[in-house]
Amino acid sequence: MEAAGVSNATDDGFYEATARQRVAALLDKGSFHEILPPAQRVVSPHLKELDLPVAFDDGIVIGEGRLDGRKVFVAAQEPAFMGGSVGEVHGAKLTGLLDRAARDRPDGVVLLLDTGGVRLHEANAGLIAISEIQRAVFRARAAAVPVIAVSAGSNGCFGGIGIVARCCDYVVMTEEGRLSVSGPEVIESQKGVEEFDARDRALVWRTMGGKHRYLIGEADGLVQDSAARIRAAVLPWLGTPVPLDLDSLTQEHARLALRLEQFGDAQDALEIWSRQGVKAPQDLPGLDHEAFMNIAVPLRNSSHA
Amino acid sequence: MTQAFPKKSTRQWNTLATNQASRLQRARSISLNKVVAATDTVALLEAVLEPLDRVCVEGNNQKHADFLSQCLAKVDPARVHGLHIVQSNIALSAHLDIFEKKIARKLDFCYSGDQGIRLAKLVKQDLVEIGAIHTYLELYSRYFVDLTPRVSLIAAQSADADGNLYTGPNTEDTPAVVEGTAFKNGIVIAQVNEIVDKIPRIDVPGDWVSFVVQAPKAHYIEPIFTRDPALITEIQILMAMMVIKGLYAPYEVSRLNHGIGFDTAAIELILPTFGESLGLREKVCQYMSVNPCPTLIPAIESGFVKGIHCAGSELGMEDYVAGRPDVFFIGHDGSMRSNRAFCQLAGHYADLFIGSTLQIDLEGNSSTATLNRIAGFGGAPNFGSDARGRRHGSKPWLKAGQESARVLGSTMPRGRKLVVQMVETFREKMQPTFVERLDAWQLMEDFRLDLPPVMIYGDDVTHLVTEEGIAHLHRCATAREREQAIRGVAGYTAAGMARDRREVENLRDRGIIQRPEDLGIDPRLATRSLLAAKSIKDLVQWSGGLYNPPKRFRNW
Amino acid sequence: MEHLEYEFGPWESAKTGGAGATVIAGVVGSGNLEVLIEHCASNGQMRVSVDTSIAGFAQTWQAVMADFAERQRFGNVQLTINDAGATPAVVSLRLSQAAEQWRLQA
Amino acid sequence: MHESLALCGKLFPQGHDVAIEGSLLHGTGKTPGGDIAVLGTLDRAAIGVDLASALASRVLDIVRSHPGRPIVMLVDTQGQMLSRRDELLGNAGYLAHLSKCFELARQRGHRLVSVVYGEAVSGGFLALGMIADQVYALADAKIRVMALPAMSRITLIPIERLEQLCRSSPIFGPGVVNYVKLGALNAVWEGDLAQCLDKAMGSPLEDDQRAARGLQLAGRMQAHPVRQMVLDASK
Repeated sequence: MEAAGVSNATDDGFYEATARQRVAALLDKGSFHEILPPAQRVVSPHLKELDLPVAFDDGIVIGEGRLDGRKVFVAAQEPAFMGGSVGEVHGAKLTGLLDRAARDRPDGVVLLLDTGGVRLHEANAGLIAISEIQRAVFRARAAAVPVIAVSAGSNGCFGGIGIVARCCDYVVMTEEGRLSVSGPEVIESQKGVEEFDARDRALVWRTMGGKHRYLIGEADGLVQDSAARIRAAVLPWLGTPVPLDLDSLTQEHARLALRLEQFGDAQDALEIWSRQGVKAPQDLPGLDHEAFMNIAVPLRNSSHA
Repeated sequence: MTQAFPKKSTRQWNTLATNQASRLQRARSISLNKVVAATDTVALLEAVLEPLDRVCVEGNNQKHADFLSQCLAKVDPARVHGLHIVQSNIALSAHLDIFEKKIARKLDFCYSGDQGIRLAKLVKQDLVEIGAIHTYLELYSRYFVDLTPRVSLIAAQSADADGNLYTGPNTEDTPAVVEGTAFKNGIVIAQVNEIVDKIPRIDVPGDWVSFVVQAPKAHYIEPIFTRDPALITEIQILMAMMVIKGLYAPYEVSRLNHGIGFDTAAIELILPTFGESLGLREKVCQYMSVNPCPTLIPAIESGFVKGIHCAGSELGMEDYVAGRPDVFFIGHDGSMRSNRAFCQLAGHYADLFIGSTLQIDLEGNSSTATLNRIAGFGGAPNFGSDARGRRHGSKPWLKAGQESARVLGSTMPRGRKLVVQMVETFREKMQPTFVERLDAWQLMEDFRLDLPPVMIYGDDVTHLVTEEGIAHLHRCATAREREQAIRGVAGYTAAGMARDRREVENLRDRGIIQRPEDLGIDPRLATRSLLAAKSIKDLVQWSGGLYNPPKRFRNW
Repeated sequence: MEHLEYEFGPWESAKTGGAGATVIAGVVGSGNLEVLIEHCASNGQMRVSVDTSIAGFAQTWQAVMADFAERQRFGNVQLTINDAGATPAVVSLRLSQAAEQWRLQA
Repeated sequence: MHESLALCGKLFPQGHDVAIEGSLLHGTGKTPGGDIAVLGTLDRAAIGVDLASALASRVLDIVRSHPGRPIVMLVDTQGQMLSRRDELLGNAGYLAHLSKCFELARQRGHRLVSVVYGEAVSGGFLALGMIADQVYALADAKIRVMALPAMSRITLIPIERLEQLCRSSPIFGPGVVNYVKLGALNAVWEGDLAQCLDKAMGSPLEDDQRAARGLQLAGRMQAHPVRQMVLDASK
């Protein structure tokens, strides 16, 4: 029955799962070993000072585990704790994990991102932490450890972490995931509702949601919201680092320049999709995953090859 | 004694008709046709309105005569003043601007929602004189008694040149308003989104309508009944499980009305999962009087809900409703026909009402009143009260009646409506739901109302459902027992902690209080995985793509 | 923030996991909380330590925790709670989820 | 003369050919130690897809044409471009690409030094400035994540409280002094800027030492030890 399909498809999804549930669902059963677990109480001193609740893990779960038997390091941001935002401790845990990966060389590091970016309550420390994470991503990559970013959560992946995600080897998203630097609310509050109506969520998603990001080449994979599918998307990338060298960056530069040339004057995603050759762009957001991929994959292959 | 009959009446019996004629005559200087230009609307209103007129500005839950309302606020107070406003909803700022400008003076209404705080201020400043705060059915009734409008400003989707109106799926209050006005020689002015050669169906015949204005912008519609399943909590799911297993199943509740909130949405969303597992399909929840709430889609699709009559529509549900004509009431044009008066009546005579509230006292009286705000009632009091005029039998009605009669010692067999209040013991920010004294009392004093604004009276309530359990209040023999039954499900609120523990255990032994475990429900199994739809997107999928949610609810 | 501490018991030591066994349930999000359960040497007491964002509900917490303690009777155990405004309904649910996990570790 | 070019004059008294192209600044400066590539932004530039792409293009040119030549970033940015169009096109990808190009340069032996001479704000500073091995700021430069009033609005912390916290902790408030204490700036440059640059060019190249410096200066006490604890954790 159609009905059963509906609920099963989202049963093991990431969208509304906690960080711990996501890690457990991603990794081989029972294989996760947490680093700095809650009992160690490595919490934010700044939130305490502001008289705000702290979390035992400062909103990020990090550790080692196995994915289909292969050794991986994992970090998962907790969406409910301060919007998954990056504070000093939170950031240092992630930086440490990436440096540990650069040293121990697992088959990959998987970052389950779900964040608005800098934790404003720790403003400067948060921003610097993100810069440190970015540098640590590059160190892991230099050690040939692939870093894989996943954006499938309700907060999306915003601010500096949006930039960090695109510094990784691979990005995989779900349709519900979002990836951007500035969030719609920030743009609206600074530039006005005419520039970006943050309440128009259809506009938000076709501007920064998974489908659009996949179509224009900002995401390497697009999967349905299910732990099994995210796992399946990540698996082939383990042990397969993307070179970060002059050739690869020259190619990336050409792709990005071409995107500006082709779509730089487009007013809306619908216009971009139409120029990409989508026949009924207005229908794309409503298409189910399979129908969307049937259209998107051939287009992507021809335009980002 | 002999009665002296007058030989022949010398009195004039058609003053209303003559007055109507002179109003129409004055309007001829503005327009010779029924169709009036939008730019002439203020002049039209000044021509047809007279000081002290009773006026209805159609404001429903969904559809608003917003353009006409704004025009009314622009008339010259020297010409038009002291109006007596008789309308169900005070929802737009223009609805209150006319009081500030002294165009209007007196107000009889039902519900004020977001404008409640401003309304309270205007009352304090003596700019609004409140006649009474009604329920919907009361106010509609008074249109046919002593509050008949002289002029009604209504809203419709489209009109033809003869003034025939198509309301679209949001017919809502229109029939009641127009019927009262048109058949008492009043003036009916309709704002429409478009004027067409042929309207899809006639909801209001043209000869009941005096004037038609095409508004510059389509009338405002608010999606107020859309509840995003993503926001439903485990506690709400736990309570929904108790309602289904502890009330719907044993009473076999088939005809009912759901309030509009996340609590009842949780019930709707676990019918296809939890309800199905209990084998309740085709046994419970078959006929409802409620707006087409998107959270009902899975229950309809999975075969629980068979028939729904609606007070109004809901934005985005138009195609879905049109695609399920066996379930909804549909015009020959394919779109829904709603009618708030009939829906309220249908709900009044249903077997069960369930809804949520903000405060409950120890007699079981409940109120959604908040200090410094005059919010009014809307439809809940008529849904949530025993229909004492009811005579036909049904299993739940007779069972509840029997249970009540037993404690009252009455020998006359009689039924009773199930009236259920479903609340968490604390609301957000640790506001207790159970209180010794309702804020409604304070509100009565502050605004010198006739009565505390109680939404549902305690003696109408048969059941309370909280996360702690179900209290079968109608089975309590004494006031003292009833109070302990209420305290017994009031959790850790001060009212709950002041319970007599032994007495509460005693009530539990008698089944008057039931805990989740008494119903065979493990609270830890109350998870979101029970929801047939966990997101708006899931609802779209259930609807086969027919539900088109407003943009603000999307995440794709 | 308000800091609260309670002790209940004494009861027999909970037979579960190793010395380092811990359980975490819930998250610190609006209207929610996280609770950490650990062993501790407390002469059979169940120790409870709460940091809550809504001050003024010490009595309510006392009642909720006393009911929980009486139901579970975990001796030599420390419960630490970071609360972001959870209602007693949510507190009780999270605690019972944590207690269930704690038993499963046995 | 534009302040950015005046700055180049002070940094490179032996001469430079730095030129302005829109919001972008590029060229070469002469120093006793050899030529230095100069790349930067001006007039509080907001960095969007176009500017990021243009900057990246220059970095790749330097890597191709002048292997190992040090790069000095002159930073004046109000942050990433806040626009729907730039996000539509994927500003994250463009800013990341710019970062990757700098990273490539670093890996191929180019020393990266940045000098904040105007403003440096959030996402813009991340992609241009903080990516360097050494980051300096002029004393009157302005560095921040967000202005205090906006921060107060979003965090719901009263501004008086934020101001009070700023006095006791470098975490909250804007300013170059705070960023030095937090370890994010190597130093504030004053006086003879050519000398400052010369000194920077002569200092040993080391890996990311910001967290360690933050600890040393008691500005950021957690970042370094927490990272270390993660590295030291047993398996």
